[in-house]
Amino acid sequence: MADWLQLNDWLYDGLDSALNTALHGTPLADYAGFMALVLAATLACVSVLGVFMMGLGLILWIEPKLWARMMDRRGRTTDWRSLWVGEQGVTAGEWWNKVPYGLGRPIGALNRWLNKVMGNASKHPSVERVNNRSWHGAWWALPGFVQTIADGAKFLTKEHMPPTKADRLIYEISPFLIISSTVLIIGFMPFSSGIYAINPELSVLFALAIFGIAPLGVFFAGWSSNNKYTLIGGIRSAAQLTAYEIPLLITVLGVCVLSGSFNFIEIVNFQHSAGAWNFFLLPLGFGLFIITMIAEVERIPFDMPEAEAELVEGWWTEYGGMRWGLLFAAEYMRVWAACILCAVFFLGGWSAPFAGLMGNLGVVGVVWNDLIPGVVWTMLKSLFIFLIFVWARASLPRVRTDQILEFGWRYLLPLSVVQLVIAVILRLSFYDPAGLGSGSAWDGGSGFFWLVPLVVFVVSMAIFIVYSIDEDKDPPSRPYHVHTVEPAGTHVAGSVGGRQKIGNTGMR
Amino acid sequence: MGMKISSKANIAAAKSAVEAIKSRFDSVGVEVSSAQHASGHKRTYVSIACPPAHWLALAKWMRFDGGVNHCSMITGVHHPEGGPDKGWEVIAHLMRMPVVDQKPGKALVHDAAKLSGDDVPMEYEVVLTLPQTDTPVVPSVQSIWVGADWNEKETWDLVGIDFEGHEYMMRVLNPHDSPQGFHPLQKQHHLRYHGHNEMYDDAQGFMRLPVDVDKVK
Amino acid sequence: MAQMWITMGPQHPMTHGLWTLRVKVDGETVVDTEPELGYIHRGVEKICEARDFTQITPYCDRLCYVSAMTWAHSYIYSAENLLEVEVPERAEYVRLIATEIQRVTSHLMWLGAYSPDIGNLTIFTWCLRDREMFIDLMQELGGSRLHYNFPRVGGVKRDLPIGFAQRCRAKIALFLERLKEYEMLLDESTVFLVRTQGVGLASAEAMVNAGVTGPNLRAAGVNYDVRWAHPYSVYDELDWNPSVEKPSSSKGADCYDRYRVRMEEMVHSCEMVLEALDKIPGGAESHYSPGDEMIQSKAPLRAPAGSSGFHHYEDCRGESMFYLQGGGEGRGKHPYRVSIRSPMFITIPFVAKTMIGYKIADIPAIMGSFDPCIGETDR
Amino acid sequence: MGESGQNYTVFNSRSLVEMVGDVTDEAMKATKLKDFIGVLGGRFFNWAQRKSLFPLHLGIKCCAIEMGQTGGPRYDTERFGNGVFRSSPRQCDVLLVNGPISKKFADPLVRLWEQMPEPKWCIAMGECSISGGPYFQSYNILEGVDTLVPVDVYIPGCPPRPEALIDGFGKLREKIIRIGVEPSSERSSDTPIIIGDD
Repeated sequence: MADWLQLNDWLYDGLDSALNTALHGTPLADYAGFMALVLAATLACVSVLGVFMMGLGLILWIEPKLWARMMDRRGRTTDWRSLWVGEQGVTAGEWWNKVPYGLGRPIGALNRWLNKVMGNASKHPSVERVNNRSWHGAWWALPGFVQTIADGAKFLTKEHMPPTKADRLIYEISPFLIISSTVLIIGFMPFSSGIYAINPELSVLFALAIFGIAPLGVFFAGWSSNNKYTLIGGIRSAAQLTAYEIPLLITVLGVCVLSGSFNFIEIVNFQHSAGAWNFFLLPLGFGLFIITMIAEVERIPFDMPEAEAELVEGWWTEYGGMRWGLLFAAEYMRVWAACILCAVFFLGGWSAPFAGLMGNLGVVGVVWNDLIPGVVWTMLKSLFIFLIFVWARASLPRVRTDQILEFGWRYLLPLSVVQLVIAVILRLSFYDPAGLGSGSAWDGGSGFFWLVPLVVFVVSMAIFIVYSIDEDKDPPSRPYHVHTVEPAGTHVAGSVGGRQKIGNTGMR
Repeated sequence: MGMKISSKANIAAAKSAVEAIKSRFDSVGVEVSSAQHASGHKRTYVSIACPPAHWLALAKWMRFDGGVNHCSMITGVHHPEGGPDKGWEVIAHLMRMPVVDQKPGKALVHDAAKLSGDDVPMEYEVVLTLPQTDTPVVPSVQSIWVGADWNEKETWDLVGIDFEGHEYMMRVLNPHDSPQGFHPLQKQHHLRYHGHNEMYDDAQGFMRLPVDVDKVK
Repeated sequence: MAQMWITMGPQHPMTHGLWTLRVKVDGETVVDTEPELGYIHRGVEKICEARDFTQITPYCDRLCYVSAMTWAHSYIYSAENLLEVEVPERAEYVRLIATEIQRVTSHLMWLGAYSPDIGNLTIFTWCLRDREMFIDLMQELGGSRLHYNFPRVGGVKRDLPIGFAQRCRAKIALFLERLKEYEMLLDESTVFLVRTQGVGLASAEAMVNAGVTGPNLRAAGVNYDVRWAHPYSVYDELDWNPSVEKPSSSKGADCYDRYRVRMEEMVHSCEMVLEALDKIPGGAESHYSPGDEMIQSKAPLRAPAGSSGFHHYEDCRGESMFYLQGGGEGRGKHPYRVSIRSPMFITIPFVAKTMIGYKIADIPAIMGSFDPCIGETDR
Repeated sequence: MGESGQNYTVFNSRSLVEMVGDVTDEAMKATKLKDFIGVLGGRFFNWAQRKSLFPLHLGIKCCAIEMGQTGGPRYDTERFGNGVFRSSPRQCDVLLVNGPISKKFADPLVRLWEQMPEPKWCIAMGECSISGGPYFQSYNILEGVDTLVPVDVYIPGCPPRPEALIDGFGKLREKIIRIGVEPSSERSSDTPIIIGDD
């Protein structure tokens, strides 16, 4: 599975030879190898973070735009041009004259040229306020992409207002607990066989362990903000994330059992060389992973911890300014990390889809399988998974907290154990190690290519459809999912005895 | 054609309701009559003038025997120049609604034309007049119709007519720390710029200004 | 377990408008509640005592700002009872068309505000999109988007504009298609059913005793509607019966029933408008100039002292009512006393008590299903 | 010499941070680097702030319905960056007052205004919030929000049409260009700075 873009190796070899030749003969010569290693590692980390942040910028644009389009709205149209177009013709005047040493003149010239070419003075209409409502910006100006940058930068200029009686130490620490653990996950996620920050033997264990730290920070944030809403939000978050951590880990265990290793790169290599993606071998696992990941990153329908309806903003009500900005970015980083994990586990990471079919198309096959680097495939698959996340957010309401926990413990946990058993059976009985190299490990010796994944996929789809058909035409009297301490409805509403005095509510 | 209670059924129902109340309460000075709306379909309704002392008895009878199960509204009116025996007025609007609890999966669909007897919906207007007094008091029907609960609170809050026997009487619309005797709908209070030009008539210092009020915006 | 009071304060995403719900919570379960109203109490009843009978209509528009047309008509029918005015047939039809379009708009605003309470924000924007269609229709009648000042004592301000019937039929046809989209997104989503079924049970008799009427009552299985119980306007000449929903539990209607009742009511209102456009005397295509005796009859300006008039009216949220006493200042041109019955002022304390026993996450689901409108509550 | 009555200075990390801060500030002022970064950075953060004005999720009366309609498909304010309605005042920049302010809501409104982080603005939307509107004679309504909170933009109308609300936000953006995004305590002169004219 040689992907031509081996970034890590290039970096190391290039720096190694450069430093050796440069430091040859100087006292530092024998340290050249070590310095090359350090420099290569940092550059690899920077490139991996760069790819991740580019993806993050993309999803922060795609989510609001796609959701707005589903809502029949135009969505964001702020584009680069708004930097020099100002407001409806009102601009900040010749502000560059204030830059010392006359260094502002080139900026002024650039501003004038940009306004002439595509700004106030040009024929390209910028986004007017009201009169051309239907116009939503030229495509090449990436309408809406810049909005996330504007939101992010705005948080920097906001005043930091911690609540007076908050537990200041934990109030300050918990956002960084969440943000740092989220950024740390990127270190273990490979984007291609040659692009990764670090590739330890058990990288899956590392990644999921770090993924589980953030709920602790969420609970601390909720508790320390000295606000009843955030307290309830924090407790809900703690309960929900523990309820969904276990099915998630068991599902991932199933994948690792099937692929035979705890290393991301080996899992992907196994999927490629064995000839079938885990999606086809463990469709139940794919479904479980998506559901538990939506719950892990607290998105609708598992949105209870920050349910705007009753908890104002949930656990981050008391955070404003840059702390809230970073928490907001951290939430989307966790979503993006979840999408990449899903792509790597189930959709065969950086291996091109339909490799076999496209392979025998001559030039197109060569471009498809070899010329397109693995990173592009990983990103495309992650974006596809992200569309599922946004689709779920746009169409489903929130599930109540006790129903989330009930669903997690009573349905997902047994299902994930069943999925683990399926993985073990597939690995032991149907897997043929001889065909590993030639991509025919799953054809069951009959030569019919990947017989097993096809059968597994068809069987599980059939089971799913059979279960989802609702036999009884008129449904029984509606199911009740309300389990309350005091049976609901027993309180005779409006009975005069009800206490209606203002009482101890601290009214003025 | 649509759902329609014939005016004949309406008049018959009103007459029977008036007879029932008259037979029970005539001796006690409760005048009952069936009046008619002035415009539209000219529906007849039962109009009762009841001395405040008998209001509780009348209410209990109407609720449990007359089938009047809905208290629509209780209004208080202040008549400073209404002569010695008409200082305050409490008007209660009640309704008889053919509503019964339903079993799950069942719905009671009335056919307007075939309704008869006590099932015909009927409007009641009970007028209680109080003499000129500084402390108007009327017995409370909170325990009979739950709907009357917040109506009475609002009437005391805005007009100042007290309801004896009303639990947890509190201000519901005006701020909780309005001055003690301040009931705005009494006629001695005027609208601003209508014979009363003071900006706000209470100096409780509601207007706590924010800390950055002097800063440049 | 420690119980604590939570103040869901005046500014809170759950409360549509400004009011406070103090909730005593034991863990996630609601133990006791206390509503606190009066945050936008404007003293409309006091101001109306210094206004003429025609000047009061704009104040009644601004009572419940989501269904301005129904509230203005509720006042006008009471004023006509006070001033003893006959209303021409065509004016009654125009009024019916205006109020039923407003009822659909009000229910759309309810659905748009209710679905974000449960978590689905897409429906909010869909409802606003379809609400714009009906706002355009009423803008043709009343002139502005939200408050129309359309009815007059004795008739209506102006007749249906030319081409109104054709536009109205087209928009209603499109809306009935879009209603299927809403039902696809809500009724077929198990999460919505799980959040609304069996939640917020209120039985029919308890509701009537507590003064709750309208769609909330019809959800409990009885088709009681003021439009046929105390008939006014021309509802009895249209082939119409109120939407009623079979209650899902012996303890009464739950949030899902109230949702179903309002969805049906929207369809019934649309059909009523289409039928009224066909049956309107003088034809929907003709247009009479304002003040024409076909759409407005002469009305006296003054009411004698001691005269009174009241009228029960079916508002989108329940039974609204105005009680007027004549003979105020200006030799009777102003009313002596205006008393307004707001259905939600009575319903909110009742709903606050029905929440006891449910979870915190059910509070917005239950309160939102009763469609609170705080403008009319605080008057 | 530290606190009064002490003849020794307490040396801790905070004073170190402040001392280093002052030294670098002086150095940058001397080499005019502070102006260079200040002007460029000022313009960028000014652009960022005015392109993402989060209004508070506060619905008082009828103008709130028009505010909702403005967020709808036909008038979509999210196109201009102010479509995100946050419910917590900590995360908002604009207090959009859209209804009459009664005495009961006076104190909560002031508390909301104080809870908002500093570069904050207030828009009075509709007649009721500008001057009490049709209820100016009422015993319970304050005549305008500016009796309580300093208001930046007034949007007349009862209720103002969605185009007027969008234009109101536009006026606020023009004002932000002029007066900048520094917190009001740092704004030196009380006359708004007209950049480029001097």
